[in-house]
Amino acid sequence: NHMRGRGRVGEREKTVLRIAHWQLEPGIREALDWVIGEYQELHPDVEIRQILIPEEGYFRWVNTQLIGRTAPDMIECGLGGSPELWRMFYARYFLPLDEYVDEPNPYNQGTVLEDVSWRETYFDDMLGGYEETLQTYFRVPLSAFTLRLYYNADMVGEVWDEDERGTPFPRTYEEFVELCELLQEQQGEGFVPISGSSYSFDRIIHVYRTALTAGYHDRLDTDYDGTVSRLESAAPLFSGRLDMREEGAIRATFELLREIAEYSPPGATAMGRDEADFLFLQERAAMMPTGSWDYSSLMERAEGQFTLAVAEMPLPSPDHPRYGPYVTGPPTEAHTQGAFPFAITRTSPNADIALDFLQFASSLKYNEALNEQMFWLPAIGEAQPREELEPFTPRVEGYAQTVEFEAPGTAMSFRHTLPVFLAGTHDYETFVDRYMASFRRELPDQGVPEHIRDMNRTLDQQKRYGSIRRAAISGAAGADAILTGDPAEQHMRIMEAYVGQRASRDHEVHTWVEHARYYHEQR
Amino acid sequence: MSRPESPIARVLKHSYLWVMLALTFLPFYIMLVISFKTNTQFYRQPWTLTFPLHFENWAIAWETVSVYIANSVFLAVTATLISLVIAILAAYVFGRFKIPFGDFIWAAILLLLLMPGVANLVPLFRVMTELRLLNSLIGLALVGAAGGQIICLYVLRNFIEDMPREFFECARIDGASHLQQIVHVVIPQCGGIISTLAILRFVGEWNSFILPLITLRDPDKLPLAVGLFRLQGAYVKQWGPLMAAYFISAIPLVILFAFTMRFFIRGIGEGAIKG
Amino acid sequence: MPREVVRFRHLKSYWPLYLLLVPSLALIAAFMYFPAFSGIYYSFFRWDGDELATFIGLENFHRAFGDPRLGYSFIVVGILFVANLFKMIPSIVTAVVIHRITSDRLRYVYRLLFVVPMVIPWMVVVLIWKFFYDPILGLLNAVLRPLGVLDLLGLGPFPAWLGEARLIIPALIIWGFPWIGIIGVLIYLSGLEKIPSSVYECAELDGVGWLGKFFYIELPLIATQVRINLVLMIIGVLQGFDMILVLLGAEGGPEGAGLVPGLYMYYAAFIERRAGYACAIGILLFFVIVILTYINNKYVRVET
Amino acid sequence: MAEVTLNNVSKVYPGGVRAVNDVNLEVEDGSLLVLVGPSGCGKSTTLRMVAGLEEITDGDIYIGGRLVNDVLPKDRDIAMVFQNYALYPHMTVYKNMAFGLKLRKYARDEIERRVQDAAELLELTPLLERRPRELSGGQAQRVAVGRAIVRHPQVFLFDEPLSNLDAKLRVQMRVEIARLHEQLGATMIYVTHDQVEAMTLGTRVAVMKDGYLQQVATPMELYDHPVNMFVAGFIGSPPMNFIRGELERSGPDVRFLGPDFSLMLPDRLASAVEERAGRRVAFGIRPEDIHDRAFAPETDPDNTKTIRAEVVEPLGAETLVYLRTPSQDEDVVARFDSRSNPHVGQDIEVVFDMTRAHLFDLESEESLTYETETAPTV
Amino acid sequence: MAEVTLNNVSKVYPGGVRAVNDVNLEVEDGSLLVLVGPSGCGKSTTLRMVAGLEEITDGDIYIGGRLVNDVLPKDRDIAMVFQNYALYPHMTVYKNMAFGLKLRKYARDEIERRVQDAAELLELTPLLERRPRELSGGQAQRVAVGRAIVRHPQVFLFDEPLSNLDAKLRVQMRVEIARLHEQLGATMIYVTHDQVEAMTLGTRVAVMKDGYLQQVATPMELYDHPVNMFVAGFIGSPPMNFIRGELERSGPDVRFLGPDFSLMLPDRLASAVEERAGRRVAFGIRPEDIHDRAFAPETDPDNTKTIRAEVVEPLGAETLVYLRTPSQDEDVVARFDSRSNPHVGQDIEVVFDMTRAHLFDLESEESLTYETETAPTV
Ligand SMILES: Nc1ncnc2c1ncn2[C@@H]1O[C@H](COP(=O)(O)OP(=O)(O)OP(=O)(O)O)[C@@H](O)[C@H]1O
Ligand SMILES: Nc1ncnc2c1ncn2[C@@H]1O[C@H](COP(=O)(O)OP(=O)(O)OP(=O)(O)O)[C@@H](O)[C@H]1O
Ligand SMILES: [Mg+2]
Ligand SMILES: [Mg+2]
Repeated sequence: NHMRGRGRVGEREKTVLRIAHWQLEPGIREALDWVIGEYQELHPDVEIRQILIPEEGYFRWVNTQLIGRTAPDMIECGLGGSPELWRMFYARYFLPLDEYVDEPNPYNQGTVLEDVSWRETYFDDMLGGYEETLQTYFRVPLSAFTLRLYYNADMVGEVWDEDERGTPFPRTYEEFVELCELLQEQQGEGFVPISGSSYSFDRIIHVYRTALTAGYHDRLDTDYDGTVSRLESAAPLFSGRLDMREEGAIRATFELLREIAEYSPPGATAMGRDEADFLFLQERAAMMPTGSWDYSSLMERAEGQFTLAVAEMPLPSPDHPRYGPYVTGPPTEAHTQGAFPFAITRTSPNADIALDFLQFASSLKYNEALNEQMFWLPAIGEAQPREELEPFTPRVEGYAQTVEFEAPGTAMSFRHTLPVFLAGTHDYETFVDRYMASFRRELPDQGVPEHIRDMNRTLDQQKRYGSIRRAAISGAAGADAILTGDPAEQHMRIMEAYVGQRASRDHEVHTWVEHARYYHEQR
Repeated sequence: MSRPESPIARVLKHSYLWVMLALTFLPFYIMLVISFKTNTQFYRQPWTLTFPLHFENWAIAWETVSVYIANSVFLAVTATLISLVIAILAAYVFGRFKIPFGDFIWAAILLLLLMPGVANLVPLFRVMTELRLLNSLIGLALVGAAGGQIICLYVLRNFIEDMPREFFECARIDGASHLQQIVHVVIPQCGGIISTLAILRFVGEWNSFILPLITLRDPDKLPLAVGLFRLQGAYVKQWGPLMAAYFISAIPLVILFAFTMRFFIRGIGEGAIKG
Repeated sequence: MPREVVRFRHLKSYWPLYLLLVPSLALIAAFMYFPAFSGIYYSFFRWDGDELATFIGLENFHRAFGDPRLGYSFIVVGILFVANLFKMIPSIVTAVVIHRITSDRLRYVYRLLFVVPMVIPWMVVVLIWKFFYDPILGLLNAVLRPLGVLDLLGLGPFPAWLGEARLIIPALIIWGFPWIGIIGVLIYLSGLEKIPSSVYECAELDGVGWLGKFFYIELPLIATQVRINLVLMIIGVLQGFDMILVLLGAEGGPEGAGLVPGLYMYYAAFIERRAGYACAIGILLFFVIVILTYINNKYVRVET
Repeated sequence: MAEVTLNNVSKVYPGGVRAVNDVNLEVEDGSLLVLVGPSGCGKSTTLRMVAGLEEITDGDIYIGGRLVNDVLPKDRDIAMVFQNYALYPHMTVYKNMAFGLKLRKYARDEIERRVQDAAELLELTPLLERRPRELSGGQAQRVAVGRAIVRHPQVFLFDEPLSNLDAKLRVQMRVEIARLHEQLGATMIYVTHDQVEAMTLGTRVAVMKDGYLQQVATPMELYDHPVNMFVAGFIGSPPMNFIRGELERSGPDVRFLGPDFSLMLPDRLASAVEERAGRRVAFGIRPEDIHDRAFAPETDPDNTKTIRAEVVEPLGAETLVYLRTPSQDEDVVARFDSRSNPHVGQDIEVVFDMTRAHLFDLESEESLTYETETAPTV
Repeated sequence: MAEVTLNNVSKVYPGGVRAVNDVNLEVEDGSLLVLVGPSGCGKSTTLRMVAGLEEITDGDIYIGGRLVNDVLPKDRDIAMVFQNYALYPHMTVYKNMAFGLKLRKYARDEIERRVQDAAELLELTPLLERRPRELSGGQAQRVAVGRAIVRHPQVFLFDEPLSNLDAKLRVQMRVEIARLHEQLGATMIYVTHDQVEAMTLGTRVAVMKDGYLQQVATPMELYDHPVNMFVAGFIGSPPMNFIRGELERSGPDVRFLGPDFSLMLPDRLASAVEERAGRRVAFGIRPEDIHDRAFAPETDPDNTKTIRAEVVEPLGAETLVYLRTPSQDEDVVARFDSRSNPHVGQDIEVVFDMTRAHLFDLESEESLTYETETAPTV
């Protein structure tokens, strides 16, 4: 209890830390409390309190707390707001962790991970905590999430004979479509094969877009940081170097999505999660794509009614006449979700303790135990997930996301036009025309032209530091030789490079310069 | 007033009201039904009663919300009282008199009501930080009152303007000061609207969510609206206890309503003024 | 009633009136003006909601005027406004019906009963309406389908009221059925309570029927209350967006069919963090509200 | 046919106030009944029950032979002037008056004509566009009257319709109402506290007290033959003087023994009360039946007394003299001819016109001389 | 010291209605001024300005020598009875009356005492716990009076405070108000339309018309010496008769030539108007100065005419006779002794008491005989 111990006679004043997150469902808080309790055993002079903020107000809460400089020591990141916003938050308000990630996690002492750098203890090399554009680590993920297709095994079994087909569930997209047809035929009106909401649809889009357009990676990663940021993909779309009408892969992606939409409830893109759950649990739908976080609750709710099973979203086989040529492979499940990631605020007077606690929570032993309690997947590679969660184990191999259609500032246009296209109201050309029209109208305000203009100027710098950084991160032999020596100096250069890239947005400049200066002063 | 009334009219009136009531009460039925369900039952059969009934939901709900009720009551009562009191004072001035600069001040106040305030949160937070009102229920109540009074002021001014002036004149001759006129004339005769505004403000404060969420740090100061979200996880909502908790937290409100509804008095001006 | 005119030379004896304004003004000055003025101030800036602000003059406004989406959002809100004018009727009717209940005790009971639903939490309301509109499980389609209305309108068997651009505005209009605004009812009621019963009696002798009483007596005599509710409605409809936000999401649904200025403002301020632009939209919206309010106050008048 | 009949009508207000008690009243078709009585005696309540505005606690009301207990006011074809006017605050004077007609779907020009006529009559023409709160008290009252008279219903109910008007206007209005009554042949019930109005207007006058009906009669009959002390005291202003005393019989003569003087009863009275000799009675005489001896039509020395004038109120046309007898605690009021010129404190010789005297039982307050013929007033 | 002085006071209502015009009026400390005038002439407005409830458009008002134009009502130490009562609907009768005292922080038992006394006086004791809407019209009015009299201010303003009371109660109240006036020595302004009230109560009476003050004088002076036709016609009920005609001079005599008959003016009048011979004038005579010849105090054959009785209104104490001369369009009203017994349609010999006649200029309506001495009424 947070009140206890504060005024205990004769005891030294405790150092109080706060940790804020939005996981209010039962179990999470208790699990976290348990870890905190364990930690406080070790450090009796520290008290850590949880601040639970409902999802509804989380972003506004974070926003005001950060701006008001009243934020707690640790904050769960990523909910609400655009990626650019969070990036800005990281740069401005959060502590970079770069210098720690390459050191071993002290709490792993005595385990197999004793000598492994903190970063490498993660199943994904801590990519979930890495901010590519800033080329900096800010977050400490404590869990992992993966997306799966849940299905009603009884219902599917009726039309999908495992013995005959060889698998309990379609393995390819072609079979999947067949299954949908069969289900629809059998169940008739008032039934949809796939239940979905705007929430799950975003995730489906991600899967298929990555699977079909992974080939664009080399073309679009113009700053060679290893990922295609939204600006990087928006720039060619804007300039016309990447024409949605011409690119077969992109067209195929959207057409595939439209096909899936046909098997989903009408207007699924506007539906909420609860409605999707209702359809699925009341057996008006046979399948529902959602994340591992839902597993325990769906299991509980389906129990006694139907058998719940889980599969991966099936991809088109290379033989698929329409999509086959474009399919490269599944998306990687490294860092697909923020996965309970915490960052330490700069205003925290006890950043060292906060870091220590997060290391404690991400140590092999406690991360495993924590996730065991939360019914989630642990983030540490060697940690064992619960048995039930086996099907969700993240698949690190795979492709990273490339083309991102929602550029900063155009997300609204995308969400306006896509549902209409998915609903079959008009054809692909019209959709592209409409979307590109507002895309062109709105993007100029978002720094994309500047990005394009400044690209070349900054590219050299970027390349140089990028490669240095990557070399350092991957521990490449001889990297030290290239380093200029002082890591602070090095970091500042990188930040300046980013700043140069966005120089036209003077307030941004301010931010980045400030960030760089801060970092410098810390040394 | 007791005069004969045609039976058809009576039946029509009552049946209209019952139909409307049935429609507006539908959510209660749903809340009640859901409050006895586990999540499993809820997702399978949301709208009808399913067995077994899970009374423990209510226990959970009570445990969750009981700690917050006092905070909410304090916050809502304080904010409502402050906003009503200051709004009545000002409404009396604006509704009864045309004072120099009065129209200007009025416009300056009213325009605030008309100003959309979406981007106000951060500046407001800054103000509260400056005034050291963070993490304080009184501070919240003051802010709530500051914003809430404007609508009360607007409504009350209109009502006071409509009051027969003889009442004020009589009081003035009797030697009533402005405050006394407010206490003895305005408040008793505007009982209906004041109680309406009290309800409006009270419910508003009761449900206010974002500002308490942002400005309160100590969990033991949180009001109900924020506390209730404990039952509403990001991935899993606890429907049964949640609905039970809503029910529980509605009880103080209903008591308040029953009390304030008494201030509606029919035909108050009757027999008092001839003409 | 015309107000008493206090002239400058009277201030010697009337200055306490200003004292009565002090508490109100003090709170407003403390908590309302800075946020409001910063809104105006920042509408001339490119502002991220924090300390970074670049003065850009009228560019935000310039942009707003060239923003077709904003223009469309005003059309949407215009339609909703007109619809809401009609949605005021049930409240008035309900208030009048309650008022006409002759028994004091029953009237109290009814008033209480009507007020009680105010405690229904927003979340439950949203839940119910979302399921009301649900294409497959929803009550609306379940009612309309057997009646043949869906076929008649060519909507197919399972129209998604919240997922189809053309159905969104109708859905937003239907929302809230039977459209009884409880606070509105109470405001009307407290106006009705003030009608002296002798006026009713006189009307009765004049041979006014139940409908005539409504149009000739009640409606004109609660014009003040109608005006108040109109202002509240104008503010609510033009500034409001919560309901659309939960029903349709921050983007206002497919094609932005439900994107109202308030929602757009919210989106700009919180999702895109273009707070300066949001403030500029706010200012434009503010002018529209002021004009509507002015018209309302000028033309909806008690004729006494 | 619109006679109004009240059968054993009572009214108990929710608080338990018995405002009207067991009233039986018949107002013939086309006649005008004036209802008088002290403040709070139930006049307005009675009218309101007839109009259907107040539920009848007990008894039946018939209009034109039809039981109307459960008939809605608008179906009773009644126009009423409310004591408190009850103007529609949101309508102009014109609209206030036209409203009832408009509802009954009269032609526009017919409405216009009637309202203009009524306005003319009530001197409201320049005020037609004003709203009620811009009117003076008397103007508002006239609008209330106007609103009733533009309609031509079967029954008119007037509740003190002229109380706020000056004497001149009041006379004028009273004449107009009388003419209207004649013209329309409508039944009217008219509440007033103005004696002159009651006397001049009413074919019949009903007197109420504490919710009970006391007497219904023609004005002169009420004046000359009050059934009890209340009616005797109520009708006439200044009211009848009462002197408490005893009856004494001496041979064929019966004398009234007051505290200060005794009076000889004329035969007519004597025969009516002779068997009550020795009982305590009240002797009643109207102020105008006490004359200054100098101007008295006839002077009966037996009934001429000398009494001191305590107060003298010259009223122009006549003079009121308050006479104080030594052991009497109330003044005896006399209404003298204006030529008589008494001074305060002066002892005056006054003549009691015994032919117009009344005697009342002191216990029951009933008149003992009700049945006997008094000298006619006219 | 609380004399009330109005200097050139005017009031224009926002709509442009000129309610009060340039009124000069002085009410001495401790005196009672009665304000009369036709409906809508500005009486209430005048009172309201004195009370400080209405802004004064022009002119100054002094109370006790102090200019009060900008003084708040509560600082004027005034009590007022509103024409429309203005009782607080949410307070009981007791609280309504106690309110003013409570505000002035009187001791609880002092309040109790005063309210109980007033209630006793006004016969409101059983109603003290009622609310205004459970009162009859007259009861409400009495509460309004009670509310004023419990306070003992310097100045009382009464706006038709007794209009809804029956005659008997009215007399009683009137006496009480007079007594209160004497007891407290407060200055009072009293609006009434009741002639008797005006005559008996007022030390002085002010007559208004259309916002203009016409005459301020003692009651008798007003009655006997009206300055113009308006005052002459307004005071007295039935009002003075006016006959339009010409003056004719023949030697020392001056005669009034009416349309139907001529009358000989007595010397007093003759000398006042002789130079106006030939001019059109109005001859004015009060009803009580026209006598039935049979009962006339003196009969001047020159001024005895025979006229037909058109309407006869017996009022009990006297009889009104409406005489119709052939070419006159208005009736001449005579107030006969009650012993006289005229019949409708009968030709009656009437005597005009010329010593009490008036003559008015027909154009300016001013009295030509104002300065002359009429025979005193008293
Ligand atoms: N608020 C107002 N606005 C405009 N005119 C008004 C207002 N109040 C009164 N008047 C007018 O001013 C004139 C004087 O009104 P006031 O009330 O003083 O009359 P009054 O002498 O009291 O008459 P009454 O005997 O009928 O009460 C009237 O013609 C009236 O119509
Ligand atoms: N609503 C009511 N509730 C209770 N008592 C009432 C109500 N209305 C009137 N009374 C009482 O009923 C009695 C009769 O009232 P009513 O109004 O009929 O008197 P009234 O004869 O018209 O008197 P007035 O001449 O004073 O108008 C009074 O004593 C009054 O106090
Ligand atoms: Mg009455
Ligand atoms: Mg008046």
